[in-house]
Amino acid sequence: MRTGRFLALSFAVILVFSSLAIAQLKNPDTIVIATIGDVSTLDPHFSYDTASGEIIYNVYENLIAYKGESLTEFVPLLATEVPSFENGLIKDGGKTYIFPIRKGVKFHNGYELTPEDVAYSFKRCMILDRSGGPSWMLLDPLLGYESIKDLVRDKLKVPSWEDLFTQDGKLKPEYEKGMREIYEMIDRAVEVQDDKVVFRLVKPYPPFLNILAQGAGWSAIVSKKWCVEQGDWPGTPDEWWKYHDPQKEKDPLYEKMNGTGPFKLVEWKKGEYVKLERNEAYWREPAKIRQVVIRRVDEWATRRMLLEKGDADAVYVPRQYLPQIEKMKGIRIIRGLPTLAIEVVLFNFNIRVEGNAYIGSGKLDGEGIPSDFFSDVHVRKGFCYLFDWDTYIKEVWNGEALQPTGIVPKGLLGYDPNGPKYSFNMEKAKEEFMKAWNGEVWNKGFKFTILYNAGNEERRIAAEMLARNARKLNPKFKIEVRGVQWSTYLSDLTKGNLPLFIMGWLADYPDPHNFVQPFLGSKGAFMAYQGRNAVDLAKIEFDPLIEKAMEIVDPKDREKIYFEIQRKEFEHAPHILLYQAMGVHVSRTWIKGWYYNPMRPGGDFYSLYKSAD
Amino acid sequence: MGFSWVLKGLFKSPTSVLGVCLVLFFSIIALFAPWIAPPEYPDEPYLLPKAGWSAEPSPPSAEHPFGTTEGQYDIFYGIVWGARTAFKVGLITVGFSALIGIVVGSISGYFGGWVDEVIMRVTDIFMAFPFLVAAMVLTTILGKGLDKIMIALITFGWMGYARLIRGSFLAAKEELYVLAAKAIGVSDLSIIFKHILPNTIYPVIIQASMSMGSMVVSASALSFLGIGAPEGYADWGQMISYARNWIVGAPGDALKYWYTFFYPGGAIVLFVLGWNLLGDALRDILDPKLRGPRGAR
Amino acid sequence: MSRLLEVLGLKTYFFMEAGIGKAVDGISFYIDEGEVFGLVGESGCGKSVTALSIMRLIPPPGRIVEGKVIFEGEDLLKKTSEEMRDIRGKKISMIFQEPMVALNPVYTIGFQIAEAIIVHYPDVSWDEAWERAVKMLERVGIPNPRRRAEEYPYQMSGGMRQRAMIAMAMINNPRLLIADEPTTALDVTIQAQILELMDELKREFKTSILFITHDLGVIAEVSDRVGVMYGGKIVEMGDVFSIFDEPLHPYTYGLLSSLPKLNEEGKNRLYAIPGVVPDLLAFPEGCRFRDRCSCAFLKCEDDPPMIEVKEGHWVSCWRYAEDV
Amino acid sequence: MLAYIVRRLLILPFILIGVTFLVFFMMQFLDPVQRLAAYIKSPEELKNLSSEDIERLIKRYGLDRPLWVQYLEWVKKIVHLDLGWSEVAHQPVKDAILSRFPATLELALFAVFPVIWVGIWLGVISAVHRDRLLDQVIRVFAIIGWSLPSFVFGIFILFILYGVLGLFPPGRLSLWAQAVVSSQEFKSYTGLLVIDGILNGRFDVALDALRHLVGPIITLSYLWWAFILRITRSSMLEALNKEYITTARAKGVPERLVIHRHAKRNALIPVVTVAGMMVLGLLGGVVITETIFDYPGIGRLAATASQQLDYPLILGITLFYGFLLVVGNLIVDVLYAIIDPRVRLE
Repeated sequence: MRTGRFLALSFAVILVFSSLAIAQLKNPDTIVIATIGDVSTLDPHFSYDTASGEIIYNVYENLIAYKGESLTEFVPLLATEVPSFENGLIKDGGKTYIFPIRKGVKFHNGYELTPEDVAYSFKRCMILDRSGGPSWMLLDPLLGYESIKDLVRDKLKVPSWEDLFTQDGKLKPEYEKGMREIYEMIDRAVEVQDDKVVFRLVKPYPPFLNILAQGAGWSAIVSKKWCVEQGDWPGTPDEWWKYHDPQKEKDPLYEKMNGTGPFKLVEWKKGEYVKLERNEAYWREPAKIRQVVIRRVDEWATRRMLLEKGDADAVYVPRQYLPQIEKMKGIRIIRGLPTLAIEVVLFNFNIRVEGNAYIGSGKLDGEGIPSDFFSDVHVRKGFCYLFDWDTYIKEVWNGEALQPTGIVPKGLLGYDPNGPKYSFNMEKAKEEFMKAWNGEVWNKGFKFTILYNAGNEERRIAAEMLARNARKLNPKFKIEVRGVQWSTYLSDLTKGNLPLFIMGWLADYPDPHNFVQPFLGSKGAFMAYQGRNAVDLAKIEFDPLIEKAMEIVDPKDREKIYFEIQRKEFEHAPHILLYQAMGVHVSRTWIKGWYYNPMRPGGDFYSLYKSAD
Repeated sequence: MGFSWVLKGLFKSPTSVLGVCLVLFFSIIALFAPWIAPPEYPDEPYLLPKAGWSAEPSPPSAEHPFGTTEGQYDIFYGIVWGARTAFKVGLITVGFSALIGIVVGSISGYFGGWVDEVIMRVTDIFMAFPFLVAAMVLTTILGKGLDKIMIALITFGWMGYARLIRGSFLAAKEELYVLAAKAIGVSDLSIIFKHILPNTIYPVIIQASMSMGSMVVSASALSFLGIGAPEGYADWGQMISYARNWIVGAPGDALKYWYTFFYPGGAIVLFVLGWNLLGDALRDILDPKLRGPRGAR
Repeated sequence: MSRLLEVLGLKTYFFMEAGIGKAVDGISFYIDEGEVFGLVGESGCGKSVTALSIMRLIPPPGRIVEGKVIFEGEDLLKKTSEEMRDIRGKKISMIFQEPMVALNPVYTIGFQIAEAIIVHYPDVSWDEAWERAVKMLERVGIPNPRRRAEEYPYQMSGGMRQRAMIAMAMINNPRLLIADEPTTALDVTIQAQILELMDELKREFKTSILFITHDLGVIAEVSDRVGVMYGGKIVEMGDVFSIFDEPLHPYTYGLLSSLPKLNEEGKNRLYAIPGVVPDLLAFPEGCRFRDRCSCAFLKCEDDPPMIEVKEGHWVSCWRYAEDV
Repeated sequence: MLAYIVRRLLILPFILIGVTFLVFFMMQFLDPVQRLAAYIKSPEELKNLSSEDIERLIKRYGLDRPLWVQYLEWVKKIVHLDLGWSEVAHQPVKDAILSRFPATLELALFAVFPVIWVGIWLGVISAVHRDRLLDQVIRVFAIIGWSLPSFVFGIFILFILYGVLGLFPPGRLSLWAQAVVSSQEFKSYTGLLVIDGILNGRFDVALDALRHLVGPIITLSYLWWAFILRITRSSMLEALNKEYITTARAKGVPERLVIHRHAKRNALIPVVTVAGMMVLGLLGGVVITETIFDYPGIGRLAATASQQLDYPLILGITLFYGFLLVVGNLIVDVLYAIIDPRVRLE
């Protein structure tokens, strides 16, 4: 019986102490954010994801930034002026950009910012150019190639980057000269002139200022001296190739930060939280908030309770759970925020056949589909008519998403609110399927599998909707929807096994080119997965228009071309445009000063402060 | 120890009666699932019918007596067919683990010597994995699907039986009846099957009935972690994972979505409880060490 | 000599699912001060249950349903459990057949003996109790008792353990010692030593002994009087000489005939009682031995009365009933 | 005894080799691109990745080499105590494990106490009252706990303790306490925050750490009680049937002491093994409880590692657990010998 008494006693003690800990406005000078994002690196030139971008945005700074909520107006940051044709800082028909550099700005470690640091930063980003990284945004306008590897392959006539080196990783002597020439190209592209930095583009590039304003990393300014101290590229042509495409964890800036921004990195507790602290020596007013903690909490129920108790000031809320917090006291929900992201179902025009378990028999015999099943435009259109946008957006998104009218999302130049779009129509779908493959599809039916990576609800439901509607249209249309591990999905996607797959795209910079190129350009990010026939189609139908649109400076003229591209997109239906979601921001009402900019990766902590209502 | 004697023992205490009833109850549901909840497409009966696309669960109604989960899967249908899934997972994993365990343990225990040494060290290796983590790794590698879960659970679930059988063997080997059988030249296999196994099988039966529950829980844990049954499959673990994000309810109405959690949670708890009570009762009946003095039960 | 213990009509039944097991079914006997009373019978005849009934240590589902156990003039069955506890180990103590399992394996011998003192005399300090334990060990003939007291039961031989067991039982100088097959598990030579030790102690401490065994040879050696048990009843009782010289009950007779006799040159085959002791639930009505008895007759279907054939020599058999 | 310890330790490398080889063997079911999933963790990371880049990454991490080569490479690094890099944890595998182990250890230490103590307590009561109402109630109570999946009960407890009562938050420390702990003045002696807090004289920190432990402890306790309880009960029943119990009663030992001194001590011997297994299980990380309570321990790490197939980390954790298991079992054996004098000389 003694045990029982002791237990009761100790429980009572704990109860008393814990009830003391409840307070109203918690942590008045700290902002706590609970989210699911996994920060993957702190090197601004390596990072290409929003979770890392949010940290980088608040610690590092760019030359310029977006002005408040605008996507077209800029304010100077580490530059003292935003270049324009009017002030003469953009010259040569848009091929030269000049930035006067601010004086008296200090990095967090006390080093002073110099124009040399600015030039070093951009060159470092270009040289680093990691596989799958963001450096292409600088390389394309400044060097005319999307990657250093492409450039080297083209200039030095080698089949691949690896061929430049001997077994033990040394550069083969015959390439030494060529590599130095390539460095000179990089070096010439960004140059220091007195207290200015000059960018020389190979062609006019309408979104160039957007690229420099994007705060997620690639245009962030680092301290050259500090980087060199960390063992990074010394800023010389010697062996620059050693600093190209580093392994993430061997990158000297992987977990260290030294920016000029309003916050300093205190601690990155891997997988748990990142803690930032106010930079008291900031060149503007120091931030109002002393500390920011970004916690990773994967479990929604836990995040919700943290928010409810005020232990977190803002949390990530998956769309489907919004009803749970709508009536919560002290919570602000801001809806309908336009995002520059679009979700698309892509058809694979040439499905790989060998060892592919997802296309049944591999023949059009009712028990499978042939490799080029989706090469027939009527099949593609048939599927487009099978998707029920109204129900999907109403039920899955609570109405907070748009049906796209083309690949260019709302909010960007080239968005055509009156453009043609597909709608859910079983009759028309039947019509198209009856035309497809000379009527064989309708008579024999088909069977295949749609994969989605497990855990992604929106994609699952979209796939299920297609499958269930198809079966309703014709019982011989059998589609299995299967959630798989990401590893399986990745492998089958890259092998070309998936008959159709769902992908999303988030803008790197707010320009239609950033949507048209990846989805419709023959060299776009997704065409490779859509098969040879799709690439051929893009080459003929889309490439000429896409190139033309980038050579024109006048927005009106550009818009017309983008309208035309999207009409062709409707006609050929290379994909089903699922939705453009509206963003939601959820925070405690005691958080003040929040504003929205769709291009910003996460919060701008400099603007935030806390006060009770 | 006759069968009827075991039966009699089972109806001795109220808890074991409860266990038997629960197991019987779920057996009936599983057996008559096609009549209790007729499937929409008879060719894929385990696919949960979907009443809509909305994320928010809807409360019990005439059409959906237990309500629907997130994504509008019918809970009643899921509970009924999930009983089949549970039996399938439980019986297959337990059956195969026990079978492998018996074979391995018999070989190890009967032959002894270096055979025993090697087999026991291999067993040690398998036991050196944390069970759930090992099953997770293997399921992730094999891919989503009930069959994959079962393979993973069997792969890391047989060692207990092997050790049990081996231990009984070592004890039984010294018994006179085995020595006698050996002495008159009975073959190894027939000694194992006719003389030793029947005398060592009781602990295995106890262990098996106890692990029915834990295997089903492990399988649902994998589903809960998102690497288990395929999407929309009638599986209690998956249904709980559908409820996972709704259990906290809405502000001011903490129990708003109670049905998403209550029915699948209740089903799995009762199912496991049934087997555990049954196992417990069997243990009391069959384990001689626990029997009271002078057959006092 | 005065009566130390008198058992009157004791019935101890086991209430099991399959029925009621009448392990002890109305037995009566007495033990005088300084006397050794032997209780003999095959295993399962109720000897041990009788002993445990006197101690009131019958485990469930067993229960004493009837009778009296008068010890020093008071009925033990009417004592409260706390009073009874104080009698156990102090006035009546017990030793068991298998000292290996009867001694707690995780405590030292010294501890277990000293504990027997402390539970009855809480005022005695542990050191003092320990000293007495060591002395007692020495008294029961354990060499090097101080070291032995620190040892665990498994470190001792069977004979040593039984000596330790006896030391534990005798430590509080009890009036009655119940010895339940104390020598059965021991080698014959050790057996003799233990019996001798018990005999010495009996004289020294003036303790009465209830000696339970199935071994007639041992009974003959130690007892003053003997009771023969079969199927939960005492079938014959008397002083050791009359029992051995003129056994009256067919069962006693059978038991004695099954003893090998050295003086008959071992030529005759040993006599064996036909059949086996039946299960506790399967005894026949009436005389319980009648199924195995060679001279059973119709009357044996009724319960036989206890008949005093000679002074102090009782038998429960219809053959000696006067009216037959 | 010493020989026994040495013999068991000699088995250790064998187990570790076997365990890790088994992991490598399992990885053979994957093709190189699937193995790459540990490095390309989401569709978003595919954004600008060409198939050529994918080939390059596969080469870089040596994912296309044959099993033996990969294994030997790995072993070579292990010899230099280099467990490799974990992409999931964003840090070297060794650091990832070592930084989370104290959290798991702390949870295990605090959970073990109530689990074993209460489990034994209830088990003894249950055995003493065998088949009576109290026994039935305790057993049903325990068996319900045993039947509750941790993901059902854990969420429920979190909901009650934090969601409804607002008392015991998830995580390991409150913000202010985290700031204290990561400050310069706070010295880390053990990595166990409750103990470190006390050693630093910051009782508020210790209390805060304790507060965060309540939820996981209650969850674990209820789920594991049954485990200890049933073994205690059955070995207690066995002990109570032993003749030495009759001996003790026959010498007049009061019933309380008969149970707690004579029967319990003997009954606890098998409990030690089970409790040892339980502690090892807890130290290996409690995947689901840690996930639900957002507790940064080994279990959550293992869950993420296996879901994302971060095989260097999986290998590291298996190695760690194998080591723990062998050494832990050894300690249990030694403890066993201390409790049961019969084992000592063998």
